[in-house]
Amino acid sequence: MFSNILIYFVVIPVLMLAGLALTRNIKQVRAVAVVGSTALLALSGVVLYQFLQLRAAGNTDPMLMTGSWSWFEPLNINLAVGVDGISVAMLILSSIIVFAGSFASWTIDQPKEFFLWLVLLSTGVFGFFISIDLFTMFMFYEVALIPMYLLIGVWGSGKKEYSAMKLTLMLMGGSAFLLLGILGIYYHPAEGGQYTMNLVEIARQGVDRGWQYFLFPMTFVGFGVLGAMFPFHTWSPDGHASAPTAVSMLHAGVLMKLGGYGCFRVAIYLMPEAANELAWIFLILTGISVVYGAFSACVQTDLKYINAYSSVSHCGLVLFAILMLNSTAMTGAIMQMLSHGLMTALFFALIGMIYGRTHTRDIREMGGLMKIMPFLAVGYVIAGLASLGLPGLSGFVAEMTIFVGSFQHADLFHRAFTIVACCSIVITAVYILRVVGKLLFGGVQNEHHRELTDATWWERLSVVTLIVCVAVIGCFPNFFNDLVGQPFQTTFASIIDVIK
Amino acid sequence: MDLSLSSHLILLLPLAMFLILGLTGMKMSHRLAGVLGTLGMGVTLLLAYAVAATYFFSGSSDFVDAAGLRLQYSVFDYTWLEFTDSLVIKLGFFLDPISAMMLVVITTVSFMVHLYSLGYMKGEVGFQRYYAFLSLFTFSMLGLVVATNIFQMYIFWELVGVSSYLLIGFFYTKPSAVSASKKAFIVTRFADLGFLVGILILSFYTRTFDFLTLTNSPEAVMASTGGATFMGASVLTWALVLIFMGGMGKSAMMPLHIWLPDAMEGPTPVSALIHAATMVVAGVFLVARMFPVYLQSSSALMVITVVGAATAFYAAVVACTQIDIKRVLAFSTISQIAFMMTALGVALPTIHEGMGYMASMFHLFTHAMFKALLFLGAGAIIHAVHSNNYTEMGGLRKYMPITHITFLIGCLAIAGIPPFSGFFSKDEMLTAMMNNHPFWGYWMTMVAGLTAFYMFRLYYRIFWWEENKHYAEHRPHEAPLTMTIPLIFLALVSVVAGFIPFGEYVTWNREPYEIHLDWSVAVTSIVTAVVAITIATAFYRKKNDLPDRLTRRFQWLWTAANRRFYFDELYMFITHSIIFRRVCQPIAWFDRHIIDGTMNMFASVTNRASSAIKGLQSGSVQSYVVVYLLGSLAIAAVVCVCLI
Amino acid sequence: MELEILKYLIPALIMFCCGVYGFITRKNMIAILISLELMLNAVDINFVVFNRFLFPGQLEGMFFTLFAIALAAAETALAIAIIVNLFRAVKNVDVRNVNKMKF
Amino acid sequence: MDSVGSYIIYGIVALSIVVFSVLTVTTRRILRSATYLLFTLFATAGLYFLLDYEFLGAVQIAVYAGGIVVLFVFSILLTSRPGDKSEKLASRRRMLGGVAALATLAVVGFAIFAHFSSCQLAPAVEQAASVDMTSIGHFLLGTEKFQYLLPFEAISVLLLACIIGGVVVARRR
Repeated sequence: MFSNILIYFVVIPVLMLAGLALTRNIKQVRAVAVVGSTALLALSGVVLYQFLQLRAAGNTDPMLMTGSWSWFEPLNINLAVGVDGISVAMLILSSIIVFAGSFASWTIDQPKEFFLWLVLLSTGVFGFFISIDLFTMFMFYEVALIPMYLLIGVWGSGKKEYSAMKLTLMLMGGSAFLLLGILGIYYHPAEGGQYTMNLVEIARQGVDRGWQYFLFPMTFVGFGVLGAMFPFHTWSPDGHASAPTAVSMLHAGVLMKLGGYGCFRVAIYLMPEAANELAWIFLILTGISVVYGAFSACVQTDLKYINAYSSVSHCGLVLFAILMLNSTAMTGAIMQMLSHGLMTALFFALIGMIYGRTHTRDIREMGGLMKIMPFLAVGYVIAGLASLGLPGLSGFVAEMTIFVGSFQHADLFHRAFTIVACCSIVITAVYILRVVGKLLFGGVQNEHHRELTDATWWERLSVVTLIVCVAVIGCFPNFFNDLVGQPFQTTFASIIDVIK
Repeated sequence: MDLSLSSHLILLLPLAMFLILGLTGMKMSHRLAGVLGTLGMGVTLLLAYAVAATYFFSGSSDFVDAAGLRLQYSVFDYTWLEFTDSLVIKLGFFLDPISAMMLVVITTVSFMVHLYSLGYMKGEVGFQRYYAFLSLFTFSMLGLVVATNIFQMYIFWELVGVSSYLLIGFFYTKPSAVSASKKAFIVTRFADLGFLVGILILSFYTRTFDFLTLTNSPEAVMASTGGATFMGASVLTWALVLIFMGGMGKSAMMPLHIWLPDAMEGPTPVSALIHAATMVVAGVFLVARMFPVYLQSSSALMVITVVGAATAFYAAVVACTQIDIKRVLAFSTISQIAFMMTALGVALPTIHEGMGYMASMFHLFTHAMFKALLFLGAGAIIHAVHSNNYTEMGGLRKYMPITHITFLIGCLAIAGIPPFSGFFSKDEMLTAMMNNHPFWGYWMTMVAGLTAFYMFRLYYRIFWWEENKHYAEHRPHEAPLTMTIPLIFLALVSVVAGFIPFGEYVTWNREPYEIHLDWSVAVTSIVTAVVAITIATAFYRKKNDLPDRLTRRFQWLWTAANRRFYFDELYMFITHSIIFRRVCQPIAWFDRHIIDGTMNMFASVTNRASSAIKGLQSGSVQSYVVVYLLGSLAIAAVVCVCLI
Repeated sequence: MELEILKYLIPALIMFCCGVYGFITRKNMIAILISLELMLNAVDINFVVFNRFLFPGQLEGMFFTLFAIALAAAETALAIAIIVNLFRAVKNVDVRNVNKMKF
Repeated sequence: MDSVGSYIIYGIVALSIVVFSVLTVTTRRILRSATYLLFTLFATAGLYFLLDYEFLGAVQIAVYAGGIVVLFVFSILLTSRPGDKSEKLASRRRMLGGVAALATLAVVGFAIFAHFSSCQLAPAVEQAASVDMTSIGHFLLGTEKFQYLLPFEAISVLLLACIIGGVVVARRR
């Protein structure tokens, strides 16, 4: 079992949990967090390298580095792991954000408990991305959700109890749909198929046509709630606003990606026929998300709310592109997941740092921070530019791939909706520049703010890590494009061709 | 030097400068940062000249064929992002007449501005940042003009937009600068939306982004659309008009011009570089680049002509009433760029072998020089009197002789007085318009006359009129050498540039074309210009009440023009009252109260229901027993009755 | 008519009904426990009786009763320990006064 | 069950079960209630003897009468103060209890009568020999079918746990 490298994505967090349980002071907690998250980062690098080696050697299996260990025989539940380009990209994203998040919560209260929950959350996240068994996927999904309740409820700010409750309940509601969908998929294979939980197997044998029309909406909505699909997005503004910095980062950066990833991996990958026919319903919903989130962000005054609505808009774009069912748009969706993950983590990190100094997140009460904390302000400007799609940063690449891909759709309805989605780039510019202008430029609003200090070294490390990643994706997109696009061009393309 | 190496360096040097100055600038002294930036730009300038010279004069078979046709040549073309097999974004270096010409224009003006800023920006906070941004801008602009495909152009298009945003907002503590930069970015972003959609439509049908493929076989582009139409116009027209919309935004065509006057909040050298000479002509360049495709759609060309002509006139009228000298120059820029646009719009191959295209590019070149000159001159004046308004000036010719002479040369050039460069280019454009339809010719001649009038109005108000009383306490002084050298250089170029045989180098089909003046047009325009200058002289040379009387006579017209015909108010109304109040706020309200309210309602219904029935769960085992017992007895009774 | 088996079942039934009545009506926790014992006993009798009359060759019923008696002893011991402990806390054995942990 | 003596004994046993059961739940003094319970339990043991389950009867007397009732008495003494003697029963509650009890009586009684009035039991009722101690020991400690080592051990663990639990719960802190 331990000869498979992927399993270490779960083993390392578990070891971290053990290590954290033994720590006695904040120094030890930090040491464990830093060592563990660095190890995860290194591990994802190694996995990437091995993955590329295998692909270069001509291995064209849909999933590489697979392994499967029986867990519960009667229901065919296995701990089955395996990765393709998309999962590798998601693993890298998660480890980067966990790394940056550890540094962003350097001075948190009750660090031991905080990191315990945070690491448990990341265990769920990593487990989800390496799983190719529906049941273990679902299980890790739940593992990732539950710690969120405590992390927000205990370490949050503002209406934290309300937000924590709302977030958990809504996501749990989503996972109820999901469980229904997963069981449905398990019990309704296509003619002559076997009962199995293994994704690849199910994709090969197919799901019963008639049931797909019921199960596809179930799973799509189930994951869509986590992907902040309109109208199931309202947990996101409150949740993000109340969550502590690292949790916002991890939540918006990685956990929301679980939604997009799941929508693709479970809903569309397993049930392409239903997806093809029902896509238009969800296309309308996600199209609304894109524009609606952007418009809502324009009038918010709380930094985190602005960013949360912006996340609604950007994540809407992810689901939107996935539903286009062509390889370019779907590649774009994954790129957008990467890009948005890094970018929004950067945003939340910076907002947390600014909030930690000014003790307010209301943009009306701040101004001229560029003079006071130039490092954080420049970081914020870069994050903003990435968000509004400046070439050379990741947002542009992702959005353009989505737009170009979506516009290749043969149907006029889809193209028209693509244009609607395109409008979001203007609205994004409006709200980003509004914040940047009010928050960073202009005169200093509050004289007390003049005494504030700029970023400390750990904050700088966290911010610089994320900025570098955003810039690397933005400057050398083709590498990532090939990495995440490959599954769409080979395994998935054949499925799409079949239904068309 | 090897062409490939130098063309790489042309792009990489400014980028490297940006990174170096941007990342380590905080630790550098002002002087070091400035000198480093200027040196880097100087090297780029030399390289660009070398590349342009190689392209135009080497006669290599790569660049010109036996018949004298200039070829399009891409020096390098790296794949950057592959969407599909055919839709690929490449980053390349494309050499053809217009890009080579633009290389020269951009590097020249940029170098002059770098040099000039050493003096102008001396001692400003954020001097290093300023140079970093200038390098970023130069990099993006160079990348834009050498783009091998429309998406590369879009990428750099966005980058110049951002560098423009950063530079306009350079004085970020000034609220007006912040809002101006925001406005500039958002307005151009809106236009870029059109550009993007245009690209999407075009690429949907043609399956390519590549300029070579698009422009070498425009008929194939037309054919690929399969005659598809949308709302009465062919999709190609739609695509081209939308792409032109991008150009309208960047080039400040009406009604997307409103950002440019406000952009004058940036430092003056920036206005000279970005908002006069280079970035704002990107729209013209875009149309020129896609010109063979535009020829496929006469409606799209018509749109360009009409927008251009309307903007030219509008901007010229507004320029006559502005008080801020940079605003006057800004509107003059809008008007001149509209001139170029119109010239492109009327340039049909059937008329003088598409002379309008050549003329437009020629004017782009000369205008870049003399408008940069005028802006830098204005900068020197503002530097001296610390005000933007000409009411604070007057009689400066004695105090600032070099500025005075060079500014005058600029004015003469833009007014179209021979033998200054503006005359030649403007004359070619007017000829082209006249030959397309006399209406355009006369209309634009009138605009040219207005141009001469407002430029000389400006000139006289600054340098003649009456000496300002403030001079006694604060005596204006001539600018330092770093600032006057660029002025002198640009003035020299403005004088001689007209004699460049431009038709040799830049034509729409890249075949050489012999320029010959059409004297009937030339005489008309010269006479118009001279008359306009005479009127301006009469009005403004000495202080008198003639202008005031005229103003009072046409008070409503003057006010309307002074307020720029209320475009800003209109936009404020649309954005603030309609989009913000009527769209954004209701949506936010809807989200908080309806969507979120629904979720909260679910929660509160659950809560109420549970508190309503929680009495049943009293915790008293005895009541449970009663209920349980009675329930099971009932079941037992039913069973008994049924079984027996 | 099987009078023989009814002879044993009727007293058990009455005992059970008394247990029910006591369980519902009493307030003293010990009294409730006593009623519980009554019910338990009634059930035990039933097991034994059915064993004797229906499956006389086997001993399941008897052993079930045997184990039930053991369980009853254990249960009573624990319950009384709890009650005594509770009495120390609230100085009362009235079941209605022990509602601190309600809801 | 032919002799008159056995009828008399049965009569006494059944009567005392009924009477003392009723008294157990109707008396207002808790200590008396415990005492009546004791008599009921004795009577039950008598019932077991009548049915020839001597061992069971012995266990009933030893564990119930000897152990549990003593526990009850001790706990009653521990938890009641001299002054408080009786509890007043709310009439509503009494009615409820009465209804529940009578309903039980009615339904179950009806079921029993209805059932046993129609069916005939196997004739071999009387032939069952009384169970001797050896076989009980074998049954309890054997591992074959119908032998109960596992429940026996489970009960012993349970009792152990119960002892520890009782000590822990009742311990004075």
